[in-house]
Amino acid sequence: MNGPEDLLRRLLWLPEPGSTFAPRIDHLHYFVITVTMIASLLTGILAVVFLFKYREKRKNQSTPIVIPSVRFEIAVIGIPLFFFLLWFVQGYQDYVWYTTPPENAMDVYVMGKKWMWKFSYGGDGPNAIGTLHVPANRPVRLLMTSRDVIHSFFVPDFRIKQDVIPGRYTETWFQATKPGRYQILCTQYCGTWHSQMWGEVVVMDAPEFDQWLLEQRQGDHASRVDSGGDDGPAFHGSIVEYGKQVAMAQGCVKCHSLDGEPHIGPTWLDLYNKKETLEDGSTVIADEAYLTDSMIDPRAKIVKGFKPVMPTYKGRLAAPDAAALVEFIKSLRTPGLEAVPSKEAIYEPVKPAQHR
Amino acid sequence: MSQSSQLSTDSPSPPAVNYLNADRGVWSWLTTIDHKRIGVMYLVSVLIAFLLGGIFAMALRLELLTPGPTIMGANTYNRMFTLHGVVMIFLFMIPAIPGVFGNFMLPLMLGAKDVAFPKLNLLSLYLYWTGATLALAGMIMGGTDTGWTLYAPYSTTTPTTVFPIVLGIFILGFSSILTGLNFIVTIHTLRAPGMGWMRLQLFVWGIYATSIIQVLATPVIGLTVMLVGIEKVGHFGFFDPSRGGDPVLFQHFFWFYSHPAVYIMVLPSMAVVSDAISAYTRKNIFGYKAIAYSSLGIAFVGFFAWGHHMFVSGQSVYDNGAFAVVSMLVGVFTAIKVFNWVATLYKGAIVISAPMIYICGFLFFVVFGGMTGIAVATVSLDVHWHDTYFVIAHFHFIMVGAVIMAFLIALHYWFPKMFGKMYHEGWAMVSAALIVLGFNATFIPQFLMGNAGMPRRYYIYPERFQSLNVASTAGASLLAFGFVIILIYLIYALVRGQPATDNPWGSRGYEWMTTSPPPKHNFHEPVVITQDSHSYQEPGEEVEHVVI
Amino acid sequence: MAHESTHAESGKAEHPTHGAGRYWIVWLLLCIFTALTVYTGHYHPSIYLALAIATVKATLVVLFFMHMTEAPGANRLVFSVSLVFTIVMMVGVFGDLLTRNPMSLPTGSVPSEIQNRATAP
Amino acid sequence: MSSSDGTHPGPRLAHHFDTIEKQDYAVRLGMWLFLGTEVLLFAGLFLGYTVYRHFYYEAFHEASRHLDLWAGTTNTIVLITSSLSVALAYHAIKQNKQKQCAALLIFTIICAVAFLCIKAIEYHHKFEEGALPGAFYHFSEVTAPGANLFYTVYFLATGLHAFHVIVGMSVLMWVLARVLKGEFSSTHYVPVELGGLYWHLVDLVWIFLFPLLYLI
Repeated sequence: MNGPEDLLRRLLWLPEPGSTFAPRIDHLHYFVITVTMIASLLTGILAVVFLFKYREKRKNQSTPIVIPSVRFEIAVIGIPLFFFLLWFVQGYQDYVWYTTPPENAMDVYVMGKKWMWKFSYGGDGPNAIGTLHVPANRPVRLLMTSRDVIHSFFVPDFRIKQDVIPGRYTETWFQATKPGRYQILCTQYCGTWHSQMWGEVVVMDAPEFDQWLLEQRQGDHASRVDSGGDDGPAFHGSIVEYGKQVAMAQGCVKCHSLDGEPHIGPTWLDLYNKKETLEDGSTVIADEAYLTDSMIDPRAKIVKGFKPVMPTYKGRLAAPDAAALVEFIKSLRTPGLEAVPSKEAIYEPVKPAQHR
Repeated sequence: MSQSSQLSTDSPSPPAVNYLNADRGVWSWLTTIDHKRIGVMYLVSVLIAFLLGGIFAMALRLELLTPGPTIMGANTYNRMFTLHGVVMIFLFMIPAIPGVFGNFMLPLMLGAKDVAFPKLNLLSLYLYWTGATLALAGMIMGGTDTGWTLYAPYSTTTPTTVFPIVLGIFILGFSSILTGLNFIVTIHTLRAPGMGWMRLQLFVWGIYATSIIQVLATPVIGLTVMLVGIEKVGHFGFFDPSRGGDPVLFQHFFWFYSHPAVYIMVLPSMAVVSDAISAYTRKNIFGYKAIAYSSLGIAFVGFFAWGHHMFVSGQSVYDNGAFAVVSMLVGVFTAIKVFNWVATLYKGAIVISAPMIYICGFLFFVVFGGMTGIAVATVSLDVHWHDTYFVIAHFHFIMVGAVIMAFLIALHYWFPKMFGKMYHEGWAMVSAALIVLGFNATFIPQFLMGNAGMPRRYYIYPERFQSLNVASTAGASLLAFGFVIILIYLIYALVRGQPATDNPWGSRGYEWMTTSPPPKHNFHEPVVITQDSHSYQEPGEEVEHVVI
Repeated sequence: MAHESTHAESGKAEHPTHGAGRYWIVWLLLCIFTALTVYTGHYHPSIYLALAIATVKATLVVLFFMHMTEAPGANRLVFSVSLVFTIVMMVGVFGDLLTRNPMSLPTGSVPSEIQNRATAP
Repeated sequence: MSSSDGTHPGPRLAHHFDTIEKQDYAVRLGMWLFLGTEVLLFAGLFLGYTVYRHFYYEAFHEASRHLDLWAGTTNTIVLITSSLSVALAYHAIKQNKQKQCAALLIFTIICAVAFLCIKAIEYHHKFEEGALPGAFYHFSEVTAPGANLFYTVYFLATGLHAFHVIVGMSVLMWVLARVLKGEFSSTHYVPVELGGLYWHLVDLVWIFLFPLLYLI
């Protein structure tokens, strides 16, 4: 860090830059804010100076007519326009850079829900609540969606922010520069504990991260780091593990087999994203919404060939339990399918040039 | 200061019969179709709304003194910031200047006896009261916690009472439309003989531009809030993602109104300053046409800029770019106005008075607030600042720094005309200084908070933001103190103030041609305009011309 | 009255009168266009064609039934400005939808424009 | 110039206007501004329609085929005809033919009632089928995602339009009552004209709603 810039950063209370994006926008930030301060102070001071210098000297004093010259008019329009457009061009370039994740970025799925952040690493990778582990100096792309209302994923140290919207995916990416712990905040108002929807990004050295990922994949569930955050339910093990516990405790597996055999209810194996034909002949995709709905209101959409015998679990399943169950069902895949990374989103880096 | 003492010497006795005492009794006020009385009733109503919103604001600032819970629970806090926003925006800001001073002054400035549709004008006031009552009923029924932005799907799924408040906003929208419609028609049809378009006072131009936005943008918010209400009650799925609805579409709808709505608030403020600055400097306004046309320019371009509220909402990258460029144009129009105001001060004969202190403050706030607006419209910077306190500070610089300053300028400038009494200039200057200082102390720390990353609408916040929050709360107390002083000396002036002359400021505004307070039908004799507005030369007087 | 506005603004007190026949012709045209749009819409549905016909019909109504041809400038301006802003609203929103990151569209939606890409995998 | 001294009663001049022409000009401008407001109100719904049609192209296409095209076409003709009759009523009053004007206004109001009846029958069908908005949707013939939204838009748009039909009808009834009282004449016909303008707007909205809902 060079001296004056660091001083300016401290004066402006900006956190230390923690990603490759941060210095880019910080430079523009300094430029814009300095010009803003100079311009507004000049205007203010000029007004006060005129106030005293040209104060009324005698009653009904006559005043000259001041007329703008062409040069003045050009300056009045040209100077602001020049600065504004300059900032726009610079800002838009950075923004396009920020919205174009590199091809080699590592993907992490992010799910926001009232009032916690969930992270999963795709495939058979670990899941985590509240804490996102990433390697330093490697690009990471976040594919984000929400379970309930709009949230917004904000890491002040990285200068990144992206709304997280139910029913669709949004993406953002970053490349952390230093190992450390950085706070995640939700910035889109989402209800009572919006102000507590915090999380943490843990940036590790790349080798350390690889080691961590390996450990996570190799079982030893007890040592997994699913920290629940301050307010999250205290899980031990991954969310899938937890879902399994819930399934056992609630007696789901008495009717739903896990091995593909139809029983009283449809099997859970490969159920996720399967196209089911309902009694009335219509079809439905067994996505998160359908699965969750079926726990709450099981008789609304009965799969063809099954009897409407399942009781409602409304009030008997807490929201995190239902979510864990869905995650558990999602994890039940036949080996052939398992090789395919779970892709809920259309997986395609966005290059502006590809669009019209 | 010097003004009021001078004036007492040559003050004639105020007219015996004026609009205030021509008819007596509460009923004569409630059924009046006199634009001046309607303006006064608006003044009382918006001041009550301002008081209410101000109390909410102070409660919020007190809550934020400490990082954890301080004086209220999370749910109370969430309801309170929603109500602060709804009350301040829909009940105070939007009707404030057009409703009060537009109603009162516009016909006077045109040399007309009333607005074009006086009954419609009264209806608009009643609709305002109905909407306000509904919104207040919503608060009493438990309030809503969606924020004034009412973002779906939160607003359609929250357990709180949304419906009365959205219905209230819908009805307030109607009130706003009728006011705007009335003003446009009035300006087109009721100009006195000799009053060409280029002789309109700049306040009239500002109100004209505002009215266009009111008429054309407000129906969209009406539809939007009704869709939210229907969705909340009837589950129609219009904005509900689980039924295929698009919550981002809600944001498009919402900001299509709510961005131009910012100009519904700001344009009248700029209009007030354009008028007052000319009066207090005893000088022709610099660049009349530029100021008039830039108002229309802002009104027009303001319709194309709504998407800059959605840079991180998942909106298309291209749309973001387009909306960003358009937002820069609004900045240019504002810059033109600012240059013109400062140039008007140059070589003037400035009366140092409370309104001039507000005007100096206003100039600083508009430039700083406006340019931080340009900063947040710079797409990449907005990624960091969006929904943080930086944005809060930015729009309070415009909403409080510009709109409330202008409201106070207007209140002081036109107080003698409206009520026929003079206020105490010394106390006015003290409170003006307090307010300008208190304002800076409140909101400059919030810019820094935003830089540090404190999100808006946070009940609990990380401890590192506490010092800035304490500073901001301290500033807010100063601000509140200033407002209390104003309230006291204005009430004192109403009761015991010196009688005002017809034109205590020596202004050349047409509204000063009648008595203070004006008679029931505005003018004693038919008005013929023979002079350009804002012209401080006597006919035939030779004055110096300066080119800059 | 304001000198400049006596002619421009005092309305149409003595605008040229025409017979009732004009209204009947417009009505006949409107009926023909309705039949046309029903026919094309039923057999070869195309939103662009339907909208084009609707626009023609609307123009007829505005110009002749609503006497826009005889209306003073301000009224024409008011109505056209409201149409301009309607278009602005559409363009702004569609600019977003058509160029938005496809995964940021609602689940289950198959936008006509990018249908091929979404169903490819 | 057209004061109340002639054989026909003239309009009242409000105290703040100088001439009747100016006052007429003002109310016409006010009406056009109000129509501009209405245009933007409906613009929001049209935007919602186009957005969801864009998202759920198939569903909208299929669902649109389940609307009753004949009812829609009939209603279009009814509204166009009522627009004609209201324009003719305006023409009649300008030529001082009060009776003809009243008859045409009555015909217009009958058309409005007919429109609402046909609409009610259509609504009734949709209720029976379960082709209802959002959460209430249980129509088995169109199951593509987004079909519920078609009916959401359908009910919102036609509902808002029907509301305007009712308002327009009430305005025309009020105008009719005044025509029957002999208040209007060739020198005083602005209220007939304004009522007509509002009615034409109602027609205008339907001209767009009809193809968008029934014919895509």
